Amino acid sequence: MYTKEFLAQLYKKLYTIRVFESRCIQLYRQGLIRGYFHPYLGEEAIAVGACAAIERHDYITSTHRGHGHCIAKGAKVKFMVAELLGKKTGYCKGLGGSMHIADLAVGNLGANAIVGANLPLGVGAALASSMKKDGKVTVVFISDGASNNGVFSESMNLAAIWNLPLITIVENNQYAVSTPITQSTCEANLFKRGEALGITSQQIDGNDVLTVYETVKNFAEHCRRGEGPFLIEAITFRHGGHHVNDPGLYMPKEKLDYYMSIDPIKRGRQYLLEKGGASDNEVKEIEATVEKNMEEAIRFAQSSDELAFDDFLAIVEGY
Amino acid sequence: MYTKEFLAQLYKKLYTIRVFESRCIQLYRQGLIRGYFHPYLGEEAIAVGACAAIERHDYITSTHRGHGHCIAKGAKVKFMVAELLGKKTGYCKGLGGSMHIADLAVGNLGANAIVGANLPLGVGAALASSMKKDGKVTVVFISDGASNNGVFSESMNLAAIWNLPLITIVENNQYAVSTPITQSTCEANLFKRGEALGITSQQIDGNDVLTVYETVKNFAEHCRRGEGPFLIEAITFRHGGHHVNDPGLYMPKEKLDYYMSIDPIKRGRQYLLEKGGASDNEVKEIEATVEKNMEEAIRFAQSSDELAFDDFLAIVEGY
Amino acid sequence: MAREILYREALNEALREEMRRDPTVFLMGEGIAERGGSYKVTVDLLKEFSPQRVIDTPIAEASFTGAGVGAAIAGMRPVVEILFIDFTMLILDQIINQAAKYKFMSGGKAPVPFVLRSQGGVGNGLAAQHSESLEALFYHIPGLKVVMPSTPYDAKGLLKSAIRCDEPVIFLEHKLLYMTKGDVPEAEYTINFGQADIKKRGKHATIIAWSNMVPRSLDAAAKLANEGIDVEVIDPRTLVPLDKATILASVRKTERVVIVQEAVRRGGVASDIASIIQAEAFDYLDAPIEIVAGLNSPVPFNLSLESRVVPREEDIINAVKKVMYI
Amino acid sequence: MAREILYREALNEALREEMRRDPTVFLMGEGIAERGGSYKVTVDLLKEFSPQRVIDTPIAEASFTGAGVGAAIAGMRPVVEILFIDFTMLILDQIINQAAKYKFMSGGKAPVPFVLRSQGGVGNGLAAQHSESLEALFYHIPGLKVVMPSTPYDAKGLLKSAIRCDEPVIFLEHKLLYMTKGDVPEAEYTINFGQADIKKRGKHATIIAWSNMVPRSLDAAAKLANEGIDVEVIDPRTLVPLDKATILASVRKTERVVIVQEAVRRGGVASDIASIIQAEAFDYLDAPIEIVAGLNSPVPFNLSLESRVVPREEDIINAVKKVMYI
Ligand SMILES: Cc1ncc(C[n+]2csc(CCOP(=O)(O)OP(=O)(O)O)c2C)c(N)n1
Ligand SMILES: Cc1ncc(C[n+]2csc(CCOP(=O)(O)OP(=O)(O)O)c2C)c(N)n1
Ligand SMILES: [Mg+2]
Ligand SMILES: [Mg+2]
Repeated sequence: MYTKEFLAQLYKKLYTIRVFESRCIQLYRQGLIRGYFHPYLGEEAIAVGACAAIERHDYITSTHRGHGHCIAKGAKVKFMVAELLGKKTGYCKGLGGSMHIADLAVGNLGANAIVGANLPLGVGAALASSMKKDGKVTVVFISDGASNNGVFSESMNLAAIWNLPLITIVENNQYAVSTPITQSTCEANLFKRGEALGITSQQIDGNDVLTVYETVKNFAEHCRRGEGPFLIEAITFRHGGHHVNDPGLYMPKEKLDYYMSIDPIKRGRQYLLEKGGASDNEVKEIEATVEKNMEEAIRFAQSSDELAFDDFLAIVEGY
Repeated sequence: MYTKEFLAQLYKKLYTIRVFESRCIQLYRQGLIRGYFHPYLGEEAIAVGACAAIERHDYITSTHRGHGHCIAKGAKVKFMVAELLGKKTGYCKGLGGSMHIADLAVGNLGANAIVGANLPLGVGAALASSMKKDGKVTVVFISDGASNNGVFSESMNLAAIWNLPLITIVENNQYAVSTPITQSTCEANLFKRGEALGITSQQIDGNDVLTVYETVKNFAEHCRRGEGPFLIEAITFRHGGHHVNDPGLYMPKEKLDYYMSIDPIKRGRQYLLEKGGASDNEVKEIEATVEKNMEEAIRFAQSSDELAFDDFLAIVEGY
Repeated sequence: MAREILYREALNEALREEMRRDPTVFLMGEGIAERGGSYKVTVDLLKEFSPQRVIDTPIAEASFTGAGVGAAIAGMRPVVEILFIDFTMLILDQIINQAAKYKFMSGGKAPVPFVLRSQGGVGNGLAAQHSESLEALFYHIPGLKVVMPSTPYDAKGLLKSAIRCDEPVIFLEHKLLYMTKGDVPEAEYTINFGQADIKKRGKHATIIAWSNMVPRSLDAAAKLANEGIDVEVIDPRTLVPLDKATILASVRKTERVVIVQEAVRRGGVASDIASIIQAEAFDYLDAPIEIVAGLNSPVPFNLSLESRVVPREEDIINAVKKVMYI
Repeated sequence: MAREILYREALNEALREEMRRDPTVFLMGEGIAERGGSYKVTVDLLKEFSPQRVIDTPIAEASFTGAGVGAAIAGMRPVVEILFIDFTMLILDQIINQAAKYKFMSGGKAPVPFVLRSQGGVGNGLAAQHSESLEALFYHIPGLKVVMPSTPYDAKGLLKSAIRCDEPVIFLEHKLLYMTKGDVPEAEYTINFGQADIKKRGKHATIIAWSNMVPRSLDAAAKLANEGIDVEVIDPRTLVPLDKATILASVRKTERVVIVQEAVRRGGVASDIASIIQAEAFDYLDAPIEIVAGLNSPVPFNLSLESRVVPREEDIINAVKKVMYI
């Protein structure tokens, strides 16, 4: 059903995110990256499955945990590393950093450091598409914590009454920083919140890239026919703490072990091998390419300049 | 099952609200009342049923359409009229006006001119009770429009995880100003929004004072046992436009006729006559008392002084 | 050819003309479509344009404003109406953290052609949560333009410019101005941001005022003229960008300054303008700058008291006399 | 007996002591209980007090803040923590329309003993939505107190007073101060609002600074002292109420003023203080008041640029020299 090429492409993205986060965490530990850094490790299947199911020109809006979305939507890792290092060759000239990377050329309207704020922005992008009739779909990524913020229900309700081509994916990783979902709501099945607003909503395995892909693919088609919006609750789990300096000791070991056992990268590799019929060597080649690309990206970023103060002043001229 | 006294008391409140609003609208037309005035006509059963089901010391928080809640909770109409006339004998010394009447002595924490804002305040009052273990219940009145504001889901979720003694009553009068509920949501059964948060929620006939009374009574008992919160969606309809200057022409005549036919005052009177065994004369006596009381209140308010500028300055000293 | 029209009609014309000119312009707000808005600014626009371009929203200010910002990022030119400036307290994340900073955070790339229309100030007994003057909160934020027209002419020309602006604009009307009349040309025109208008020329003192304090200052100026005192009345029209040049030129001429704002004094825009004048025209000032501002209080419901919390004509007259040591 | 402790430890002590003293005091915020808060201000309080008094909240800032205000009205003394002042943009309805006005609107009857704790300012690369200085927005609102301590001693004494205050208090910390040390007595003390502290006495010029600009101004003062310039450094500690008397007395003595704030200049508190000084000490000023403020820009992520958008020691030194015409 799936071609080898397609599964290879998925795996490459999955593996790229894994390598990107792992290597950047090392750069962080070396003091080369500063500020907040929220790894997407363990949640890769969601971004990759979702972005594979939509087009290059479709929109996404992303979160503080946004590197995965950015890569999945088509960013070049070298410009991402450069941004994380605060260099002028970065996506935002080093002005935004990890929590604000935007890659407008491929429809990534940006990460956001205000939890939940990317959702109304996504509603707006979908509204623009619906007015322009440009056939685009907007996918908004948020997580369980954000669903407790008022903009969640407000925005989903707006999208519903306006029939917007919007797919909101709640990456339910079961934590908001250290607060487990069981402490933040009495109804942990978050998709029900969509249903209560009259929105078709579905809970899925967020660690399975093909499940995510199929679900988004289906909903996106409906969206393009004017039958949106949709809500997807994708169940997943972080592989570590909230950010690089959080050891995440509050995460129960048995749960972590379980989610490690259904690691999205491992499953993506298996799909490529089993459903795609790829050889071990082919997989290794993909991995080697990704790793090499990443090292080049780091070199590119490190050798890049910072934005000069005068160029900075030119940007804020008239503010 | 219900005593005559109890039903007479309910009817007296119902009728008081009806008379208060009708007379004050006249004062408004005469230019004696200024600013915004949102009549509660047609929705009286909700405030009266709910407030009869809780104690004097229990809390309520109210809305821009708050006169009914205020009267039902035990306010004296003379201090209310004085407030509407901006007099210093008013509940808020004439500083608050219609949209801000608070009557702290009987637990009415006040009306609010920001749609939805009274809900988190009510959560806070309920939180205080839960911490002080004072056995109080808080009833929050909002309407359908407010349920689309983010504080609705946020606040209900907080109340749920904290098990607060809170009953939120959505007075679903099917309009927010001129916007019909069908235009503001795809799921007009608003009680489902409570269910999606794991909250026991119930849709009831908001024009039937005894239904409201029974429902709130039952939920309040649960609240006092630590089993809150609850959500009640009380279906009702305004008897006129959004405020006194809105003719409400957008309200379909057949719908209005239907709700007029189940007018809460009429039904309250019937209950008193039929279930309470009161005589026509007894009912007329109640009505006469209410009307007389209202005229006295108007005289009181009209003969009251305004707050002197110096006294005003003393209040804002240090601001 | 000019005709006399109402401030609210001038705004309506601006919206209509820009919507005709540019299909990406659209409106969002509560009760703005069928009902034409609480102050009738958007009246009849639904007759000409589709419900997709004149959108009635639920009471979800934060999110429909955010949706406006998102639509702007995605290439539209939304004009979002928030009924009362008091309610903008619900949307400041979208304005301050998102709209104002989006272009900057994305490395200076993405324009955000977003207009927020709202109105402030005391009306007639609307009380503390419907009467605030809060321009200072927006004025402080880098990345936002702040516009406060005082006449129909300015309202129309500035709103058209706001809609064409590629950066977020906070466009603040005044509820007591909607029914005021003034000359407005039939022909197309716009007014550039950053150009103050000298509403009355004079030589003895400079009054700086905006929004509803402009007509009040002009009334005061007329009374003062009867006493032989000839004041200049400057309306900055846009607080950001501020036309410092016109203000400073006037100050250097008159050497005496009164700044009038309806907002409370503490932390208001008047203080900032005063601080600029004292820094840049220190040697010209013959007297301390007088600020005439709202009383440091929420707005009371009672009408007599309400009239005491905003600057009155006599307060302005007294301030002018004070800076003239009369 | 005083000991050296950290600013964040001083805050922790204040919370602990007030919670012991008064059972109506409780804390609400994100990650403040088990985790002890992002900046460890509430660390270990859960060990001593029940989870009902140290409440971890979902990410629902508007509503848990509103719940705090409601609880205050119902007789409690909540201390609500908002992690970053940037996120207070989500709660301004609760603060500005509700908390600040509730007592007034109810006719002056109901006290609202509510404390909002938050922190602002640049850190180390936290970028535009986690680095703002927004005290000016609260400063402008009648009915709010605004407190910005610069030392552990002030932090503790002022937080205790804030919790005992019957009116809403906006208590603003600075992320770069949490790890700074200072002497704090073992014995109970509080600091009254409205009392500035002269952090260094001097005679040549007056520097007015608050929060993290106080240590920076003191560093500048030390350098200036080496050049024989003796400046006075005044920390108002509470911006509302503002200790005008201490400020004006110093201005009358030195006749030269520099105001230093991390926030951007336009519409900032510095402008307001400048406008007060020019109005009330006009004849004493020997030079225009200099304002040293943040660059008019969102805060960039890049660290070199970040260090350029907030006042540096050399900026303060230059400003002092400028008002002294050196
Ligand atoms: C409005 C707002 N509140 C609080 C924060 C601080 N904060 C950053 S990430 C985070 C947790 C978010 O949880 P969730 O939405 O589940 O996202 P996840 O980290 O799990 O991806 C919090 C509380 C913030 N950035 N914005
Ligand atoms: C936050 C906010 N947005 C808008 C308004 C203007 N407004 C006043 S009443 C109202 C309609 C409220 O509808 P609903 O909640 O259904 O209450 P109802 O009038 O039906 O009782 C609106 C939009 C407001 N006061 N506050
Ligand atoms: Mg999460
Ligand atoms: Mg309604």
